[in-house]
Amino acid sequence: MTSGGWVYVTYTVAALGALALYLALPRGRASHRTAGFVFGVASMAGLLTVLRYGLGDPAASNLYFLILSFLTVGGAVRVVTHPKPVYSALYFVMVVLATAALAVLAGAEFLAAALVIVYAGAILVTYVFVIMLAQQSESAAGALTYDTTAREPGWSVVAGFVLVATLAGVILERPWPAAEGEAGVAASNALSIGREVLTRYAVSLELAGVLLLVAMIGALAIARKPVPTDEVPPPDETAPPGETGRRVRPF
Amino acid sequence: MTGDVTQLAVWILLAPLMGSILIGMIGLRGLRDRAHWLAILGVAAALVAAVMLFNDLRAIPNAERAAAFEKSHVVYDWFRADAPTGGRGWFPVEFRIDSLTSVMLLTVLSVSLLVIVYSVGYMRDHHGQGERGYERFFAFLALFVFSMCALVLAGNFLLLYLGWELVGLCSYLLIGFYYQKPSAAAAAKKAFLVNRVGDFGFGLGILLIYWRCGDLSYTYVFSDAGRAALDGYETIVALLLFCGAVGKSAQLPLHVWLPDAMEGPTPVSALIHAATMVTAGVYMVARCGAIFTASPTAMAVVAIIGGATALFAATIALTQFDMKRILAYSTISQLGYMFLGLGVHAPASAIFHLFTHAYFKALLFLGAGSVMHAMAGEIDIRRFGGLARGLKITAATFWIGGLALAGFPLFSGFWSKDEIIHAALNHAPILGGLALLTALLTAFYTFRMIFLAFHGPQRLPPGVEHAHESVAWMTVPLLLLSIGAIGAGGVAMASGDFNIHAWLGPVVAPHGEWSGAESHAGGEDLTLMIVSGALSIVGTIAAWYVYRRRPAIATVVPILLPGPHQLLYQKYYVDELYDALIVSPLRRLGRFCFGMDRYVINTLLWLITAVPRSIGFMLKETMQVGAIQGYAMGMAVGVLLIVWVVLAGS
Amino acid sequence: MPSRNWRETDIVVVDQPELTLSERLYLPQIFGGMRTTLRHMFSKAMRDRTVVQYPEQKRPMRIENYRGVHRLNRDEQGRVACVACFMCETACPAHCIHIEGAPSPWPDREKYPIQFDIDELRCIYCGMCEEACPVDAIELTPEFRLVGQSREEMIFDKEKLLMVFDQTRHLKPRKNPPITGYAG
Amino acid sequence: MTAMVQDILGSQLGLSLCFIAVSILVILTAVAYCIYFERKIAAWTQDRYGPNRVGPLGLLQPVADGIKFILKEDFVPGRVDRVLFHVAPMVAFIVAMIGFVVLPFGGRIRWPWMEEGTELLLQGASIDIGLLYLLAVGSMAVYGVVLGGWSSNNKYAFYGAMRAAAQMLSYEIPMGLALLTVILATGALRLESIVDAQVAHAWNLLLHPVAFLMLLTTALAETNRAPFDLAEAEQELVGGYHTEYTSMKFALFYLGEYAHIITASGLLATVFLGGWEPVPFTRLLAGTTWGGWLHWIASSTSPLAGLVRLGVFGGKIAFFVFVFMWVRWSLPRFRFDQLMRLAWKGLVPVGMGMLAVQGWLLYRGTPVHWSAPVAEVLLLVIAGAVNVASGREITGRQASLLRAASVRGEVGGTPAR
Amino acid sequence: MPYAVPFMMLGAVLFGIGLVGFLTRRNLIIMFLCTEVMFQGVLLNLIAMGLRHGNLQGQGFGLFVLVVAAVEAGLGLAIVVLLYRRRGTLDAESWRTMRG
Repeated sequence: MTSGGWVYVTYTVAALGALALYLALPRGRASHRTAGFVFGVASMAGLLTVLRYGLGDPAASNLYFLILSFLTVGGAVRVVTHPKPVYSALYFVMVVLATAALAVLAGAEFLAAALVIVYAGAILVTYVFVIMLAQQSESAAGALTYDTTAREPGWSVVAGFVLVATLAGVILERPWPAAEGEAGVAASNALSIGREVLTRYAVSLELAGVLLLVAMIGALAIARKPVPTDEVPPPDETAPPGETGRRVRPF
Repeated sequence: MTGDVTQLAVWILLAPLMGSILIGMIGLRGLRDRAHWLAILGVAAALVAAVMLFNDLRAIPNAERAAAFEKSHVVYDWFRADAPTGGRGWFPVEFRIDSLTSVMLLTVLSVSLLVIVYSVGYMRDHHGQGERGYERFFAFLALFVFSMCALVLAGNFLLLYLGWELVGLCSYLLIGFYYQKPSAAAAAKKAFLVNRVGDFGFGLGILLIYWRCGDLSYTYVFSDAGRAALDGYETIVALLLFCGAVGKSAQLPLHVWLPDAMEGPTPVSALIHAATMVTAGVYMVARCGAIFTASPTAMAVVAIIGGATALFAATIALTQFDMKRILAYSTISQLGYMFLGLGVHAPASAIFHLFTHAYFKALLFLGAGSVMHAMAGEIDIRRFGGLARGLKITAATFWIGGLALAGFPLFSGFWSKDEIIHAALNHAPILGGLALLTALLTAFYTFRMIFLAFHGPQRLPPGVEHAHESVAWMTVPLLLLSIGAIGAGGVAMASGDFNIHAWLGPVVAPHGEWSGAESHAGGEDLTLMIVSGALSIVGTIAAWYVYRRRPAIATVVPILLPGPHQLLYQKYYVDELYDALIVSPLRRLGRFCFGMDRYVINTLLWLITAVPRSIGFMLKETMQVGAIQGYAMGMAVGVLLIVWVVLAGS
Repeated sequence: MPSRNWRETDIVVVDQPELTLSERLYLPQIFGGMRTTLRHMFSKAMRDRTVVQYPEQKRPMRIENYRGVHRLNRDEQGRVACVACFMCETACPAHCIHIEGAPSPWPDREKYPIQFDIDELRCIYCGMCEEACPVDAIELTPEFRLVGQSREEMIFDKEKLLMVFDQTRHLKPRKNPPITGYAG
Repeated sequence: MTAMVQDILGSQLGLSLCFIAVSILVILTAVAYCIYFERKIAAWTQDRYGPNRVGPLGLLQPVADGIKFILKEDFVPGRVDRVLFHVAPMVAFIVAMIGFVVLPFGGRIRWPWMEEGTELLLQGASIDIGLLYLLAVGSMAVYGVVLGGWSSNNKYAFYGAMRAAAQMLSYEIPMGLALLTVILATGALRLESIVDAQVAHAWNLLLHPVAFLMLLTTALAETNRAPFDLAEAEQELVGGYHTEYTSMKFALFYLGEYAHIITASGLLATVFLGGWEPVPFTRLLAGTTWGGWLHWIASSTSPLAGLVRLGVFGGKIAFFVFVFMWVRWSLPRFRFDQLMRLAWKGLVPVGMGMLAVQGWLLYRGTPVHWSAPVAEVLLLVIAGAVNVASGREITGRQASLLRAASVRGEVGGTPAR
Repeated sequence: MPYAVPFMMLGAVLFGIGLVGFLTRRNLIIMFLCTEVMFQGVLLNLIAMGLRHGNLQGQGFGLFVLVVAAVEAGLGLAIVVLLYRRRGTLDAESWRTMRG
């Protein structure tokens, strides 16, 4: 098939996927779920086909790549559609792990390790932490309405579809020039990454550090619960006397 | 050997800096009343390193000195820039380590160490608790020592400028130490702004050097090639550089900040407004001898401004009553001497005077601080007197400092001042005469102060029961400094490397730029020595006569001569003059600009913005619904548009 | 709505001890503690001295004051000593004693128990029954190894309680011989 | 047949697969016996004998435990999140197990039938970023705990999970810093390279004692072991995150903890104790008789030497497992604010200082043989001195409360600085 | 340049899914999660571009994406916690009054 033909296949797949996403988004009742699932399977198959055959990249026939693509996209869809926030977060962990594996496939081992350590190991734990703090595993009122109803799913899906279709069209139709330098795979290890980051991007690295510092201080300043210094409640008159702030010896 | 010296220089810089940073980090929480230890440790380490540096330099054989001293010690590649002409366009952190540097380092660090030790006693209340901001004070002092050492060690003009501005900053911080006091805050601001005037010229001079030479390192600029590149520009460059020196060293007409700077704590006055920072200008001119000597005009300007300032400040000092203010004017006057020395081709003598002056002026200031401590902050010499009975050590050391300042024979000031006067008489007799007159006045006002404060019947300001001597933290530095005040003149007579002329010779006159200087060695004109010694004695006796024997004269003179006295007492109305000529017009201009900005330009802007604002208002009412997703949708549409235009369109 | 469920009265200011450098570093102290445990770990003598291999070895114990399984005492003639006065049942805080009385066949008392059940699983072994009994018929033995495979068999009836007396008679003789003669 | 076996064992993939298969069995057994040793060591520390009834010396106790775990009722409480409740123990166990694959167990060997010069690695997988892999796997361990605690719908379990999450996140940072120090010094992320570097120079324990202590501390915290077992503090939280678990699911948590300990011990042995090298400085001992043997063990490629190296490495792991247990029965548990303060105000600054010092030494090109340990110990002492100088230890929250009360004039003391 | 184009396609798909999620979900935390999904798309794209150009700049920038994600998570979650404390709900709609 020609490249032009694949473009229309890709648009069809994107439309199918958009439809599936529209149907699968939570909207308070489960009636469309099955249809969404069917369309989703179809569009996923289409996507994998496009990835495998449509891009003229023989290396994409690698089975690992296809499996990981499936996990990544499927996980991302579940992140978006799952009505329970904790599951969303856990599916996102899956997305991150699959992305890390994809990075390994692309020869970016260091980035993969960093992705797992920082994203899955720290950022997402924080997400899970906050979600869990906010919502118990099974609240008495059942699932919360704002988790089970999507907001303007139609327009959003259309926007997403147009974006993906545009990008896909550009990716397919562009005559991508051949690679300029050496194949990056051979050189991509921790050492060369470190050399790159610490020499060419040294200033960016410093800036990233400053950014992290500022964010840390900012987060502390925002989230810290202030102790009311000047409006402390009046002391409880009924409390037993003699206990007020007494000093004791340690041992 | 050079590596060794470079390392020592790095330590000299790092030790006080580390002290300062550490105090800043843990001072408030951990150290508080112990904060001084880090400062003392840092500066003492730097002093030890400076002594070792001096020894290392002495180890260089005489024949190799000129070459070794011209070397620049690069420690760090700072940054590069395109040079406008020739030159390397390279700005490393580099040091110039030679005999001049070592003399300056020893002076700065030894005086600083003593002043910091003194401050330990001074900055406490009667219960031995540190004042508010105690640790801040020591952090600033250590930072100042770092800045001054950076200035002295600098191997190119960029670093010199860095140190120059850093000492200015420290001076601002320290003058404004009692920032709750409006007068202190104003004085700090004034010092900073007046210095800016001078520094502006200084910066222009450096830029001019860069423009001509394409390089700022001393090694290049002072070399034959560098001087050739500056050919035709020496006068303007030298005058611009001197402009900076005038600001920093408080010469006419930018002297106004220094007397006000006495608002800072007294150790600050002693350290940076008497002994070290204000000498930066002298050091800089001596360092840039290659440029200055190329221009006779510039040399004449230096000499004239120096001589005029010396006399001018001395006359003001005659009438003041505030002890620290008298000392401040005396400092200005002595700095004038140094510039006079530089201007009449006697740089070694100028540096020599700088060296001796550092000790006796620090001594005098610290003594004044001790008096102030005993008098509960009172410093007006009309309010107290006869303190010699209560403050024995302070009075004795103050006497020593006074004698040195007055140029009493055999005290350190005598030797150095004498050399300058000698050179001035040889070079420009009029200036020499002025200098002699100033010497007489110096002796007079010094002993006027001493007699009024320490002798006669004991009088104490209200609220002070009895004058008590200060703690050992304060008296020991006084005693040590008085040794310096007596003995520092000895370097003029010492032999070998310890003779200041022999030691500085290869640096200040390597190519014979300072012609006339090398012929002059200390105190060889016996007649002049006798004359100047006699003048100082006459001044002393006159002071004794007027203020002890016939105090009536002192009260009668202002009444008999109200005009001149008022002129002097009001410091020649310089501040008022500046106020009328510069400050008020500027303020009026500012007010006018502010009005323009506020009413004319703002109206215009308001009109221009009215259109988008009304569009925005309509959008706000219609599109802004308060849901983040709505905005995100807008962003998404925008991204889509960009993708379409950029990617699909091409 | 910040929660304010603390009061200032909740605050206790502990004057913290001044720690030396080695104490602030923690490590010397930690190593000290670990040394102690290591010493114990490798001293078999200490272990052998302190451990009692229970079923095989037993520690001597004071039997007079241990409160274990109940028994119903017999008098000299081998009859049950109980007079079915219900004092123990009344005193029992756990309500584990159940007595049914009947007119006594013997002349020296009016009543005797035809049924006397104690639920050993319910009992809290407080000894109140022992205190309450006027004729010292019910007593707690030092026997603590009490096992069973069902709830039912842990309800001890009169025969079983008497059997316990027979088995423990040598361990703990009946304290007070009955005050005889009150019934003639 | 023989040729096929030779082929399989002679290829790296085949050898690795066989090795993994064998080591899974060995490690599962070892994990079960860890519980036995834990009980033994607890007993010895407390002057008792420990399990000694089932089998000789109680050696069959793990079997009995296993049977008991399997036979117990598998109870699922009401209103739990069923999926996560079942997944959590598996996550905990799997994550704890997959770290083993990169540990360098036995160095390089060459079978007699192989060509000269070809060598095989006696380990599961040798990857370029082995240390980062271990860190990444370790950072995933928190999910098992957190999911288990949250899905139980029990407030004690939930508290335990939250504590564990905060604790493991916090201690990952000093752990990374301590490892980075070693990485910086050795210049390798591959675990075999780190071992090789130690064989060539000296054990990192001698070169970086403070980094070792720090890694040991953080390893204790990462494995949720005493004195950092806040997540299962019995006195406060009943059983912590696994309060609601029973039977085999509980056993998985339990075994996962010990598997985690073994992984951490392997990491410690690899990075600091010279991996499979029997004693330090074997290269210097090559001349003497006994030293020659030791050198042969450390450097030979014969399969026999490889086997001995496996034993040596196993012995080192066993030693560290012992240390873990020893610490558990020696030190009391931290309070939560103390735990956090130790990480953020103690270990992280010291670790950063260590990293900076190490970087400086490398930059200066100073020989690290004595300077690194001296610098690190000095750093530790300075940190302690700063700690002493900084006054009383009152955490932010306490200080605010105290200040609030002091403003009202109800506490006599001055507000904490 | 193996994989480069498929990676870009995958990145675009992830970005689109994340965008849809951000626009439709109402739970503040899930909205943040969706931005992280978009980050993953960008990350894949960076890796692909690095592959295409045969250098490591893509991976280097990937590390900076990580930094930004960490910063975003830290600050965003802090704000979410604060909002949750105020209203007791994570519904983004409950903050509709925040308009000029």
